[in-house]
Amino acid sequence: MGNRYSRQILFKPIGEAGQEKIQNKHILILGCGALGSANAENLVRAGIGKLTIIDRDYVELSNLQRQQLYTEKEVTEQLPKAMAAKQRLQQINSSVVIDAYVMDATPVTLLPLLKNVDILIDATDNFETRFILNDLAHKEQIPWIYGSCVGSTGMSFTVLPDETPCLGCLMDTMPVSGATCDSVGIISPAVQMVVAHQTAEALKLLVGDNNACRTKLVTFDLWNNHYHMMKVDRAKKADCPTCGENPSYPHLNYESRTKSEVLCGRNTVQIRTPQKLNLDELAHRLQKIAPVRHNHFLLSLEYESYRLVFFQDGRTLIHGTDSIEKAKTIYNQLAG
Amino acid sequence: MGNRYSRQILFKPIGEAGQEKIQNKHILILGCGALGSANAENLVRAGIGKLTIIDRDYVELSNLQRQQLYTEKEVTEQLPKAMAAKQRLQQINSSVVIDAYVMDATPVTLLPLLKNVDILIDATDNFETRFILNDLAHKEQIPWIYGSCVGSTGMSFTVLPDETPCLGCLMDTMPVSGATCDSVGIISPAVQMVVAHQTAEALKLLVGDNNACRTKLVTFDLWNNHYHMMKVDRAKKADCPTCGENPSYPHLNYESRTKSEVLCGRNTVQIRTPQKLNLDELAHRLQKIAPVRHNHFLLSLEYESYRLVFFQDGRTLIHGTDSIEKAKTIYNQLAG
Amino acid sequence: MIKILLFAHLQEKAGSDQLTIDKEQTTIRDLKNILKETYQLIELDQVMTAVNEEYVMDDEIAKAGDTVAFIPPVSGG
Amino acid sequence: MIKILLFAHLQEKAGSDQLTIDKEQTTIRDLKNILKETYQLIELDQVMTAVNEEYVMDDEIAKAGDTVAFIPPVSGG
Repeated sequence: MGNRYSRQILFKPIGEAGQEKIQNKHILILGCGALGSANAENLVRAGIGKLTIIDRDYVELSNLQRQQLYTEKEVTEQLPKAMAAKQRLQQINSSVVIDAYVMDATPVTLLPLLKNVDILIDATDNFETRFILNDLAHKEQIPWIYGSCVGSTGMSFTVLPDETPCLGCLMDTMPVSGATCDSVGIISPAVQMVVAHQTAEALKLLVGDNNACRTKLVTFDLWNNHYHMMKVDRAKKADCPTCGENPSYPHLNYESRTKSEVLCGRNTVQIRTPQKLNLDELAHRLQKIAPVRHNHFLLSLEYESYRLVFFQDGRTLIHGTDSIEKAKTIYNQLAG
Repeated sequence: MGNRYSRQILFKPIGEAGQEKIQNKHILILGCGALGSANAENLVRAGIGKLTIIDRDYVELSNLQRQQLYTEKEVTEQLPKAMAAKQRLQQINSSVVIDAYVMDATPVTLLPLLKNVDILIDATDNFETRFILNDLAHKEQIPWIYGSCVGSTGMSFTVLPDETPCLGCLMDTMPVSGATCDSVGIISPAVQMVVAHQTAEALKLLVGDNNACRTKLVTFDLWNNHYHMMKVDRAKKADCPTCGENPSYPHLNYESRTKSEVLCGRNTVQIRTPQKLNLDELAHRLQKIAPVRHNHFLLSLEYESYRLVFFQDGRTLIHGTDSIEKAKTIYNQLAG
Repeated sequence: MIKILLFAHLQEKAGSDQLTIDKEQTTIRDLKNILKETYQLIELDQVMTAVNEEYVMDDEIAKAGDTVAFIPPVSGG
Repeated sequence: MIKILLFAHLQEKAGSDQLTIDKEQTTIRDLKNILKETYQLIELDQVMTAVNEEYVMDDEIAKAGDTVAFIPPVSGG
């Protein structure tokens, strides 16, 4: 590819040797929303060897305001984000190997994908999944880069197993955060600011310049012109169940997780079945009830005041309710 | 477009009223390189009413590492950046009006485009053009947002005519900066960090929340984990020739500018003629000398060890030399 | 005087991104209790706290002249 | 002791992003001259200077305990 990476090679801390390392590394990004799509675009442009991307959702109109890889076309086609992202990423750089998964991230589904992964990037939108990531990263000894944003604010921290405190050290109890993008909104610069920090840290780790990694937790607010770096060395706990001396990885106990969940602030319930769905069969059955839209990855229809989206991997989103009971009733009426 | 901007409307400082303002405003972005393409994408996703983009260059392979809107296809097609950007931007948001210009930014070419422009965003790669922008912005009383980056560093400042110091107050003499992306390289997170600041400031100005604007000059270094905000109130000079009491706008005197120039660090000379080029006629003539590539906007060919790119607007780039004399000789041999 | 910085949604609740508390010294726990009462900042049970840009626990002490930042984890992505 | 922060390409030239100068007080102009001699930082003729995060001119003074940042404008985009 000739001089494709010339400006990156000119940057002294990377250089020819660093560029070769980048092209031989494998990063997994969990989530292809705002943080995920922008992180993926950066790494693919930088020439990462292999990228694994995972997302359970599909592209919606309200995503376009801040989710970089998607256009109106993917909204119309109701493409799953992981697939839409992969398409665009390969147009940007055809030499990167991209594995895309449309699925729910659980300890069980994630573990097999962590083989030979050099760095994990957090682009999830909830702390439940982040604590799973935190446990898995320490169990498998993989650095991971936390990032989150809401409104005009965001934060990031680089977690290096055996060196830094982990997410559990910093937040003893899992935050029940009321502040999600779906409740208080978000502007795209907050996304990019987090991503700039995450990609910079990823590049340092990729070229092996670990000493350059930021050891502080960074928080910012672009609307109020704040930028705050917090020293966290003292937060590391010797008895931490994730990164301490006798880890128990409490968030990997998948059995305790519910099979139905309300997606926070989205007026949506997700129902998960262990079996894959046969979308063709389902389409055949449901088109008698309501007009059905259908692509290779999902099937959607409007039913009463609800919208249902069935995914091949066994999940169904019921938009238009926060009630698990109501959602189950509708689900059983249609697919049960 | 229904709930397209719902997450931005949920953000309190914007809200329904702010969103309506955004959709009725006009921003001009000067440059469609790294800063320009990312700023443009943000504003188009945010639903800006009208966007004017200006760039004199075409998409090259070495751009893809950090210039957001472009893919391998536009490199192969040798599309001018302004045109390639417009194509992608309209796919992202078909309701934004986008005016794209493939041209050199000079006081003469810029002035007519500033009519009804609410904000100017600096995405140029040189201080010569920035000082022209600074003069024009003050003459026309338009806020402008300075941004620049190199390596893992960058800076930004929001210039409000009659309020803040201007670029000339901060830098008495035009910097002869040795540090360009072409000499010391650049990583994409440095770009995004500047863009995050520029877009956030643009959004504040768009919704009329000028009090929220950052009054400090921000500088950062992502690799070395620095972030610095500098108070600049005292830099404002009453006798500044741009923003002072008796402005003379020294950088608008176009006559003094050369018609040939070496593009800094790019091993390239640009020759500018006042007449437009007839590319069809030129193609006809030149194909006898060497194989010619030709699209609606430009024509390129290899000649000896040089590559020449002729633009419709009268400019020619001669890649492979830093010597104006050598470049003129070749130009005259072929097009003269 | 202890300077308080509020991040994310705490700002909206308190109506400002900066507060001052007129105290010679206090534990973080007591400081949080004062703010919970004065500004109904119940969210303070789930924040990270920095004194002069360094992570501290609830039983540590802030003194006059210190800057205390309360940083609620945000979850979006 | 005056603390010096160097940004962008000044770092590479000086071999560090932070320096200290053992002086009670000095004008910025003199400080630049010292650094130009010691570290060959000729670029200091074209930088913005901040003392304790505030823009200053060359004839202003930095004192022991101050932090002086030299910020060279970068041109890329």
